[in-house]
Amino acid sequence: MKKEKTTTDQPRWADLGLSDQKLISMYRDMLLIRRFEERSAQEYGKGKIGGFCHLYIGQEATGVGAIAALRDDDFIYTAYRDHGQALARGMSAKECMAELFGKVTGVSKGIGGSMHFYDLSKGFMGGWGIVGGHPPLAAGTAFATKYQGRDSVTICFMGEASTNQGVVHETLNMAELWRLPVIFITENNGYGMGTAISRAMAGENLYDKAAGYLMNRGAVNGMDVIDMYREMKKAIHLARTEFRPTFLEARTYRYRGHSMSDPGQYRTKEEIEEYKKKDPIETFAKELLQWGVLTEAALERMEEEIKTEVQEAVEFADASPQPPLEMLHQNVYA
Amino acid sequence: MKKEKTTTDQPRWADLGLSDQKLISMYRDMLLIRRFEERSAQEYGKGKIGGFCHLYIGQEATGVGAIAALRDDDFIYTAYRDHGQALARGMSAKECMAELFGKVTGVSKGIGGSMHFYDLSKGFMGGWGIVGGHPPLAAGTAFATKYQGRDSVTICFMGEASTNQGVVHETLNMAELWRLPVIFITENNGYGMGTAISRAMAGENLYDKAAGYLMNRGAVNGMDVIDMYREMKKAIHLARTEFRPTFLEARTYRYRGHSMSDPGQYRTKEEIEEYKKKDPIETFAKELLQWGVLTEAALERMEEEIKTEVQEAVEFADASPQPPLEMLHQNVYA
Amino acid sequence: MAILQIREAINQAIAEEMDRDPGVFIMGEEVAQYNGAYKVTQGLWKKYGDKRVIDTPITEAGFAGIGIGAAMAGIGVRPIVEMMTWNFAILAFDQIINHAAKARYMSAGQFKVPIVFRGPNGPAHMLGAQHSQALESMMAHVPGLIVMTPSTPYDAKGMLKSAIRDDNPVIFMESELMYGQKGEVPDGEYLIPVGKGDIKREGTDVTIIAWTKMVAVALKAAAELEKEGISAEVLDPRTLRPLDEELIIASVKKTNRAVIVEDSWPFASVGTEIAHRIHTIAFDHLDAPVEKINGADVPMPYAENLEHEAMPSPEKVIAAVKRVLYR
Amino acid sequence: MAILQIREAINQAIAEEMDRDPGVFIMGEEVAQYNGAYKVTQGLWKKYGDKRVIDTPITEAGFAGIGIGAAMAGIGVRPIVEMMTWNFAILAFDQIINHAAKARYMSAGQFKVPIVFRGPNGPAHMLGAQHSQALESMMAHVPGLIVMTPSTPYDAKGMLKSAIRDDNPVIFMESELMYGQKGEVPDGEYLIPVGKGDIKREGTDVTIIAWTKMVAVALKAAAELEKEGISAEVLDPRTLRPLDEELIIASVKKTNRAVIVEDSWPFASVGTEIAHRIHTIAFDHLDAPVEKINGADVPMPYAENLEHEAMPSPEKVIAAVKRVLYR
Ligand SMILES: Cc1ncc(C[n+]2csc(CCOP(=O)(O)OP(=O)(O)O)c2C)c(N)n1
Ligand SMILES: Cc1ncc(C[n+]2csc(CCOP(=O)(O)OP(=O)(O)O)c2C)c(N)n1
Ligand SMILES: [Mg+2]
Ligand SMILES: [Mg+2]
Repeated sequence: MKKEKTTTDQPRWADLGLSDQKLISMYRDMLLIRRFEERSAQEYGKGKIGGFCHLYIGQEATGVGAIAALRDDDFIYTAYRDHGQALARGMSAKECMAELFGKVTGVSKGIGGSMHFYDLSKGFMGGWGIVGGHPPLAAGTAFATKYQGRDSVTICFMGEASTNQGVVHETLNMAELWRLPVIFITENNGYGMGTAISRAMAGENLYDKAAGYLMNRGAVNGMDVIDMYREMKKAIHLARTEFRPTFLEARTYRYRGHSMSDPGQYRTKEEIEEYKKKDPIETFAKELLQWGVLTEAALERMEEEIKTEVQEAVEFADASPQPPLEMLHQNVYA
Repeated sequence: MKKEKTTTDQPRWADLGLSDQKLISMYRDMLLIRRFEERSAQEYGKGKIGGFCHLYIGQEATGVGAIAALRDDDFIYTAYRDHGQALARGMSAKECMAELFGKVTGVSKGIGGSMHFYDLSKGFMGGWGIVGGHPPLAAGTAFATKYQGRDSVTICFMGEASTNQGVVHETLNMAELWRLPVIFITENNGYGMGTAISRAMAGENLYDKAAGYLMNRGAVNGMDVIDMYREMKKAIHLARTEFRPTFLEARTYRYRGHSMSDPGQYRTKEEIEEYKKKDPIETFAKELLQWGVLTEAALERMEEEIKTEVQEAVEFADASPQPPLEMLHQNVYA
Repeated sequence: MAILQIREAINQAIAEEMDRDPGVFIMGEEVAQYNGAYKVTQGLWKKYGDKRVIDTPITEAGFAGIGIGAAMAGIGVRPIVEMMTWNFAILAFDQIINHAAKARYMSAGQFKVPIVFRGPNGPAHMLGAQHSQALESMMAHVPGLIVMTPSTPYDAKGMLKSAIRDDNPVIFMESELMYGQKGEVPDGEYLIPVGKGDIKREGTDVTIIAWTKMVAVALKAAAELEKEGISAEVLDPRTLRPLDEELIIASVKKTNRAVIVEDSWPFASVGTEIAHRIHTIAFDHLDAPVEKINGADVPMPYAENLEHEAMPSPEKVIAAVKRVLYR
Repeated sequence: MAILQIREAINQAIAEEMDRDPGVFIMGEEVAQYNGAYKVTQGLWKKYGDKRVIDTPITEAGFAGIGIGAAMAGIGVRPIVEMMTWNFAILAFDQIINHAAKARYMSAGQFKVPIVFRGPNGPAHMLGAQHSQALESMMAHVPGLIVMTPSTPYDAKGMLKSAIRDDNPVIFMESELMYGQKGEVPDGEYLIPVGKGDIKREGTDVTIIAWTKMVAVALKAAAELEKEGISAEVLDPRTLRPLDEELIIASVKKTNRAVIVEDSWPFASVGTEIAHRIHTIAFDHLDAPVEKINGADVPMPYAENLEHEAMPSPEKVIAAVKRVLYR
């Protein structure tokens, strides 16, 4: 799963059948996530958002590349760092921001909060706060679609540190044993909170964790939306047509702290700057310009549009009401 | 970790520095276990033993070979199938039988029962009933000896099916990451209750489960007490001198049902007979005779001695009192 | 009416619901080819095959989570997850408490979680401390879960069918020692609703409240007490969460005295909760404080005499009844 | 006397015990280089180094078990295991309940298990359902465990030092929202024994029983009540298991009325247990049934208004006090 060199006569995505429109929308999704989250950080600072708030900034290509490869009837699970994937799945900036603000117009009516975004109608299954807790759920949804004779696939984002949790191993074993159409996308951003992967994990490659099960596996550059898309397409094909699961290590990086309260003293400024040079949005913008998919003017227009979209989302969230008090006791049971 | 061919001019254990006395005691331990357990099965049938009772018959070489390689200040953990290892560690047949009978003279004063044999003075740490629950404890004891600057090692017997439990993976990761002097001996007897390993585990080799952590690992013929001893000596050396853990897959077989209540319809008579041809006790007896370590007469004497030992154990257990009622509320807290 | 063992009644409930709804399946350790560790799933694998009767690896957390995720998909799948015993289900508590019980609430009602976790709970006979725990109090503490625990073949079947059809995670707790217990079970379809208790014996002088195994203990005590002229009502709440408070309070208002029998540990137990509700709601109707007879507050010992000493018995219940009657 | 935050008091307790006994060490997620997710272990790694202040992978069950096995070895090792929050400790319940709590009993007293599991428990602020659970009732249900939960810097230090020296598994539950709370802490060595409660405010008309965060709620209510001429005693049991029954009963015998405040779910909670003991032991001294104010019986919502609605408040306590006083 190595990155191929771009040749000069064809874009490197030429074999992927991606329309310009699709390429642009992938770019736009990444930019929207970036701007949405930058604004979230500001709103958090103003006290408009409470609790924990984990930003996806730097990792946008992972979520967008993976989700762009899905069909509408596929399912998505993720952890608490879930805003980016929700936006990539087409959940509206308004409803996402409203959720952060704890408003009844939010994706989870303000009951879930930052870590618990859900939209069942879009197959967006959340949004989970227990590290390593949701991968079995994802395997279960994959089990259900296969059981019902559907060819949907389920993808499961998780942090690299979550793969130390035992239940993740239990899940990998059953996913392979029972041939479940599930793809585990481990976003290896190098750190679980303040702990570098080498201080928490024995072994060399993260994806070797799937080796004992002989599961299809490999690493991909998670800072590159095209690479992500390409590898996901392969994995999805295996899952959809042969019910074969995949363990995909997406190598990426988060620019911000673990959550809003993280002073981030466990890594150097230089390290962060090094990664910013490979910024998934900037590098993709350059390529799109180079191949004429986008023009500078179009890019600027898009920035403006997104600025407005995020501004409107904040206004919407601000103006929305809190959930009514009677909701406290609703939805405990069906 | 392949079995070496026996040459005609030297016994295959020549390089191991095993005295005749030690070889005989290893043989005797296996035989004692076999006879002790055969008798346990009878006593269970008579209702003298209650609850679950998991016999070790067929697997004797694993426990004896491993434990023979230990020092007195080393520690041993195991699961519920624990009678054999307790006897191999020198816990008396009397006290072991008394425990099965639920008598106050038992190794755990009748409070533990078949699954919970303990003798802290011998480093025998039990005897645990939750599948996969004790390996972290074993790693913890290894942690403690290293912490206190001792060079003890801890060995941990576990069934192959227990390696599907997530916490076992958490433990392997930490054992390697922190270089704990612990040896995981997975007794692969092919079945977890009625489930053949291939129906519960994805992948090819059991010991590949340790591959992702780059832990020292391999398989050994668990039906051969000398092979067990040899591989354990290597692993113990690594643990004692370099704090390197090992994952050792001991390939073995249990002749009896999972527990006394198992009808055993999940395997064929032929399969069992096939393994009995490689019986660890019979094959070792032949070798000891061949090399003149034991004579036929000595063997017969030993059979008689052990018969008496087991008979006396049963009489002792029978004659012993139940724990006094006030013990019900003792030892809940220190 | 057929006379069935509880294991057969449960088996029937599962089979009927599997016949009725192709989305119902069962998974767990040894449920398929082995026919269940306690033969509760006897014959199901033969009848329904690998797809719907599934042997799992020993990974309670993992397969509990798989069941939850299957239920959450909203595409008509209703898993029954067998826990070989509830002692092992502690390994799955994170999945049950942090995931199954919260998915619906956190999503503001988007998810339903139609799943049943079932298996034997409580001490059996000489299984020692790690295999002899009655854990209903921990489960009943958690909002989002339903907790049911039957005491007869009739109840087992009707309750389990309701549990399977319920759209919430149901904790269904059986008893190893009761699987062989026989009783009448009607041939046709019937359902016992979630949250409905049952008077197992009518009486006027005292209400004895008990569930699963303890119902038999209560009934034995009641039979003895009758000889002494004491009329004991035996009430089985059947569902522990939500509790049939109405039935309990009505009975205590009639008898003015209550004894609770449970084989779990006493501290902060379901029995404590029931006692508390009686004490607060029926305060003015009580002639004596509620008595509780519990399993001893210790890990369960193996030795037969100690285990017996640790468990509630008819004698202990009779003594408690006499205390609340000041006799 | 120094004025310390609770986090500093806990930090001091750990440091003093580490100085006193080289067998004491601390492990957990982010406890070392990060100085603790809530800065409770600030500076300890720098002072004691990698050997005794250990960052773990995110594997609650695994490192809990490693701690237990280290404690069991009987060679003078006394682990302190930090759970980043108790919500995550559910993953380790099998290790805590099936192993730590039972090792001593099953071995007929051969093992000691000197280990402390500590970390924040209960709702903080807008963390949502999976991060806002008060789980003391589940832990206190289990024989073999000790459960302690401090409400002041003074108590936190003295209690934790006793917990570390205790030869049993101690569940030590703190509170995220209280880590910054300040109070007086004497400079010299002192210990607060396991099982000893404390009267946080003397009064004569009603006993309000509360622990950790809820003590402040109870004290606020008491201050308000005083203005209305109602004298409330505030009792903090500090150790929940074993419970200081004597202190509780003595107080209720004096005041004849009790209100319990806890932020956990209400069903089968520690508060239920306390109420039950009062109802049964002090039955004839009670002028009204005991009232309980609990966290709402729901998974915790994120929205600020709903979270506030879900939590006990001085107003709710005042109303309950008035109910038991029939005012
Ligand atoms: C079971 C559990 N333990 C601990 C935590 C606290 N926690 C939240 S996120 C996190 C780090 C996870 O790192 P990783 O899996 O790499 O994901 P990332 O945050 O880098 O996306 C920790 C320790 C938790 N939420 N759940
Ligand atoms: C957590 C847990 N789940 C299930 C069980 C029931 N059980 C006891 S032994 C066993 C099979 C274990 O097989 P294996 O690990 O291969 O060991 P073996 O019995 O073959 O020695 C099962 C399922 C248990 N004791 N604990
Ligand atoms: Mg990470
Ligand atoms: Mg096996």
